[in-house]
Amino acid sequence: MEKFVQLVVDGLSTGSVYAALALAIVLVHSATGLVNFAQGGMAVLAAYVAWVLTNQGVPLILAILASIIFSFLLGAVLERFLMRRFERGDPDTAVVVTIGLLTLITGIAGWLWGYNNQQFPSLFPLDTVSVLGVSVSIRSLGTTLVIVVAMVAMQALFAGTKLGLALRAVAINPQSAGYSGLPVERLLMVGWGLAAVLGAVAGALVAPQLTLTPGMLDSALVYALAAVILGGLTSPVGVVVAAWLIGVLENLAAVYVGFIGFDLKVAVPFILIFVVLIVRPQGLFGRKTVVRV
Amino acid sequence: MASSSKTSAPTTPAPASSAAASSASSFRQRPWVRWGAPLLLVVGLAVLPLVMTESANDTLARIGVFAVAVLGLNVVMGYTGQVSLGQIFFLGLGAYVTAYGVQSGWNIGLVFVLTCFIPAVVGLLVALAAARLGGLAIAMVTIALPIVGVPLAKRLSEFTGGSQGLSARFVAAPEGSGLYDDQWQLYIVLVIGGIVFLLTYFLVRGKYGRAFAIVKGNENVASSMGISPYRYKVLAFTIASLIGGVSGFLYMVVVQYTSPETMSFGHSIELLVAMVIGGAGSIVGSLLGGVFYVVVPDITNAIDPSLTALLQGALLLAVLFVLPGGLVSLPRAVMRGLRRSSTGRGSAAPPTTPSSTSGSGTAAEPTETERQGSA
Amino acid sequence: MTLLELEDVTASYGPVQVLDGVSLSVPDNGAFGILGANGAGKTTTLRAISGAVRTSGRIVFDGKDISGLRPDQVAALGIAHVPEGRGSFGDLTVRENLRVGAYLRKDRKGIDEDIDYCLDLFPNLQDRIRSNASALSGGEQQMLAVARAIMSKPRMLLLDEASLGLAPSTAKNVYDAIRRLRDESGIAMVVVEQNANLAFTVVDSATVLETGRSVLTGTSAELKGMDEIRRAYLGG
Amino acid sequence: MNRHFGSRQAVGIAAVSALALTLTACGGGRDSGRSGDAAEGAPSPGITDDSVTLGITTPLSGATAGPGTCTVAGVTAYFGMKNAEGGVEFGDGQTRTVEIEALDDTYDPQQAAANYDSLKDDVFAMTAGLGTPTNRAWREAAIADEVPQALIMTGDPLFSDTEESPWQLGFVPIYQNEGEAFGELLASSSEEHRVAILSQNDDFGAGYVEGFKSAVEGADNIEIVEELTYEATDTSVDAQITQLAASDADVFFNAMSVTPLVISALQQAQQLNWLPNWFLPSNTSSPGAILQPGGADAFPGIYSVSFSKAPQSPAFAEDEDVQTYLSALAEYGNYPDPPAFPHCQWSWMVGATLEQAFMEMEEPTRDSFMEALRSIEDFQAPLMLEGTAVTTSEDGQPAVSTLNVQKYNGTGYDTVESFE
Repeated sequence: MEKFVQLVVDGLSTGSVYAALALAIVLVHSATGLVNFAQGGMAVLAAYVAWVLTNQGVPLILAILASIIFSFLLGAVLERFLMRRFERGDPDTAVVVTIGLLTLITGIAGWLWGYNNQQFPSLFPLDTVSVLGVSVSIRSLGTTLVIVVAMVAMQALFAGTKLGLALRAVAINPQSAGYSGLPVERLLMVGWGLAAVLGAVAGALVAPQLTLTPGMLDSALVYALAAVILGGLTSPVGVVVAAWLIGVLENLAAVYVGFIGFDLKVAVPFILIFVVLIVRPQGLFGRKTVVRV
Repeated sequence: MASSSKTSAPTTPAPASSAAASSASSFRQRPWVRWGAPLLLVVGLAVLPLVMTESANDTLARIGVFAVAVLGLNVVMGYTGQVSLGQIFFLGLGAYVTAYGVQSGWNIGLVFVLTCFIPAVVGLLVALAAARLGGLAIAMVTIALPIVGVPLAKRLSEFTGGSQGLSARFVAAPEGSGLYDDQWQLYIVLVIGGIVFLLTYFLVRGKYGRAFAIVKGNENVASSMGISPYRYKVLAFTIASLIGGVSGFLYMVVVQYTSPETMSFGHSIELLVAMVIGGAGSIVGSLLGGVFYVVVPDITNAIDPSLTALLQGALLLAVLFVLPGGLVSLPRAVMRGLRRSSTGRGSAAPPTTPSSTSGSGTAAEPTETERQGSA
Repeated sequence: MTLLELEDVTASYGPVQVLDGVSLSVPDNGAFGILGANGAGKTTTLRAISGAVRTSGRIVFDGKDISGLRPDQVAALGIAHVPEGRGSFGDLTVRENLRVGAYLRKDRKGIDEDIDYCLDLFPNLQDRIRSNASALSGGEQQMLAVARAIMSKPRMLLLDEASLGLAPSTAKNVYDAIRRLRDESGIAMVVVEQNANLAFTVVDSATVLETGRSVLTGTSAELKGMDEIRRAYLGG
Repeated sequence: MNRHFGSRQAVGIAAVSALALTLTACGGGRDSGRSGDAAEGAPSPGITDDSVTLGITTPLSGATAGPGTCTVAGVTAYFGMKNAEGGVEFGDGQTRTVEIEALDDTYDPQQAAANYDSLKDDVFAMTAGLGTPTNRAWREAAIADEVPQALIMTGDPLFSDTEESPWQLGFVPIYQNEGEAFGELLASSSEEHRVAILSQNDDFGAGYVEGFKSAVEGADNIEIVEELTYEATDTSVDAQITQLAASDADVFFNAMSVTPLVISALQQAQQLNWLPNWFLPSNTSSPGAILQPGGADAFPGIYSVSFSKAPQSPAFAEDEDVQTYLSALAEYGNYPDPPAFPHCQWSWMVGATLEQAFMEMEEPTRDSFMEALRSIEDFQAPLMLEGTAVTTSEDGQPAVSTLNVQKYNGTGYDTVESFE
């Protein structure tokens, strides 16, 4: 029983890593209608910026803030000078462009900082609290807390604010949004910028655990995408819940379902996606939607 | 299209270029050109392996392998519009079937039939389930194939050799043929790959191809025309899997070794990239995609092996930035550029295809010039 | 008083010339019609006014040359465009669609009042206020599109093929509401409509486009009286 | 449509012909392409009177770029330093500089084979590349072409089998040896031990476990209580650690090759208050890059096997070998900071071992090189720990087969003889 609960807690902690990246992907999808494969790469770049600054003696929190500002600008610039050309075209092409961007950014990080593993300082202490025989690290708790805050903020942005509404409107129908007086181009840049900001936060949260390398988030990307689809593309709450669900079920299936084991547990999120989407095509929390890849 | 009836532009194109264009098109329509050009191609390909260097033959053979894989992906994605991120799995499966069959000493003809059949059946089973989903969901279910396939291959080490993989050198040039091995391998790739390309060409140009196109365009329309989107999606996916299996056979002919790494998920993404770069929904585009897949890593290695990722990313973005329709759209883009400069009118419409998904509108006119006012 | 004036406006999509010197002037009250066959350039004329296509020639709104502005800049000057195909934000609810329409406004109270006005003008929308726009019928979406345009408190409304794809009775309902709007609001209108019979229920004057040129301009009464107009556009 | 296709077809034909022309033009002579018919004693490709070129195919981008970059950096730095000193004196009396041509294979076997194809006519020998599948992909081709595949970075025993692999030789100890060394130490312990095993799900992990098990087989004091695997692509092994902790084993045999996962495994075990003795493989036991961030002090003992000095370890901070190595790595290897991967050190030793073979080879031929390479006895390469040496004459064993079992002392490692 104790093991069971511990496995659930471990799963939530792993799931939070996926959730961090997944939230950024949902944000950019809600704001531009695109799935951005480069989101993880941009987050890694932000983490390197913060890392470089801390090496120069800048306090960690300031370094992260600086990387957040850097990320907003990076996101906006990428939208304006790269993605804009493809936003009106074939969605498959746009997705491939983000894949190319991921390759490019990873290559740039490798070129500037090498492929050596770098230690990234943690925002939270490496202590453990023990509740009823189950140990939880402060770092996992802190990560989870930040993610919940980000999730709530994002939900509020899209559901309650004029900016959020405008971002969504632009993603759905940019032409019509322009006729209603929305500054379409600026909003698209803001959408990419905000997603990059979220990515920077995600990067700073998970870098201490994964250690900083150019490909740090590559294997998390697939899980994050799975969480995005499972949660329903439009719902921040949905993807976070989905990411946790994936983390937990993966662990439980590996330990308690004999033929899956630790080698095939990677199949769990996909089985989950398949079963859920057959029943609810819009995902766990998603609203029925016109999907643009 | 609101204005197709009136094409009389105020300034007529420069006579020279228009004359050249029309003579070029009539040149292409002459019967001896229409038959002669493909014939020339066949003869050229038959002679090529004999005159080229070993490394050139190797490169060309590898291009053939991945061009076939990209072609399969094009059937399901480019022509039928279903995002598949699992194509490399079928290449890997085909390679394993070939390697296992050869190591077990089976007849090579039987091995080839099995490398078509087994991936097709697996593809069919996957498609029966996956084709019930649409859009991104189908992408996620297909992405699972390589991701689960790698640990599965390791687990089935009895058949796959585990993570150490399987070698099979079975395509030595026959005694007395006077050919080197690389020439013989290239011939096998050219013949099998050529047949696959030809069959696919007829497939997508025929009845099934039209049905695929309708399913891609609008599933509701397809249903209303009595075309079952589900059935055609399953069909397209199965054919793509079969072609993937064939590319796996060719992979073993050329590389002669396979391991779980062969089907790692990153390569599936690279195949998708190659398809889009070559030109989605195009036979020639598949070939160009194969060229891109094989030649670009070699080129970036030649420039600076420590910067391959950076260079590949930059190259990919550069190509798509100039040619969003892929390499296959190059002649069209060049023609357009010529026409524009000859007419001197500067409407710089980006050569994007009008989006099929922009909101709920049934826009009667192209939307591509939408944001030009400020561009 | 002329509110909007087009002088020798041309536009093209790639190599295809769509507007070949359109000139017209729209008064600052009432409704002005643009008639013409499919492909005559009616929709493009509206898109030219909104800045959605690149043009040459002069487009003057309220004494200011607006050619070359972006759609959102044109909208900010008080021109609301109801695009062909309705341009709904499918994943947003009806209320959210209306709030998007009011994006340029800051007066919260006024916005709420205008939402009420829209719901009064189009009672069908009242029941669907929480539904996603994509769940609405064609007629309801058309009403929503008009309502969204009103929400920006425009000085001029561009209405593109409001009857397209609607059952005749629904189309009539829509035009009834448009007529009421014209009479109550004082918003100037440019109405593009293939169904000239419907158009003449709201417009005071109109121009006829043929292959990208305005060939004829007159009051509704004058135009309705002409044989060729009757034959070509009024089915008799 | 028809016309459209016509034009596309034309493009295709044009593209193929253009490609063909380029390939034909840049290929060079036919004969050089087909190998195996060189005259006796004539120089092999890639070697002249004043220089020799070595080829490497290894991952320089992608998930294994970290260790992959190191495999190039070390040997490049070594010969960079030697070239700056004037070059290496070969057994035939010539002094040659040594050039390295490295290509990126992204850990893709197909690309590795292609890289080999493009290098084989220009290089004298292939060396130092990382990876089992990527080296296996062209092993048979190298045999057929009689191109040396020397001192490569894989513990796959196949490459050390002279019968099967006449033109090959692995450098690092086969995985089985490492597992076995620790197993023997444990079996000789005077106490009873319960062992939990976690291994990477591939030949790396399996080899360690196999070696370990064979050493403890028949030892009454050892019981293996739980055995799990993980995938190299996993982002977390917390669940495995949780399950292994539940077994309450007092020894944890952790055959793991992924740096961040080892760190988080150390942390997770502490969080669960599971504090066994650990065993870690040679490639993931760096004191500076793994044990300190992982908080390894908490455990009663961290054991590893090694044959190379750890540059981050304070014990070797003043070591002359280490200082020469680190400065050459920065100057010639394009590797400014101390590496987190031991592959950089190993690659450096590969350079030194190659130099030994070069000094002994009497003719500038690949045959002569292989002969010289296979007759190195007890060579103490720079950075090697006392008690270990390069010996290439033993069939079935790679160049390095002697290992020290070491125990972490809070800053570096001490060699141990028994399990305490």
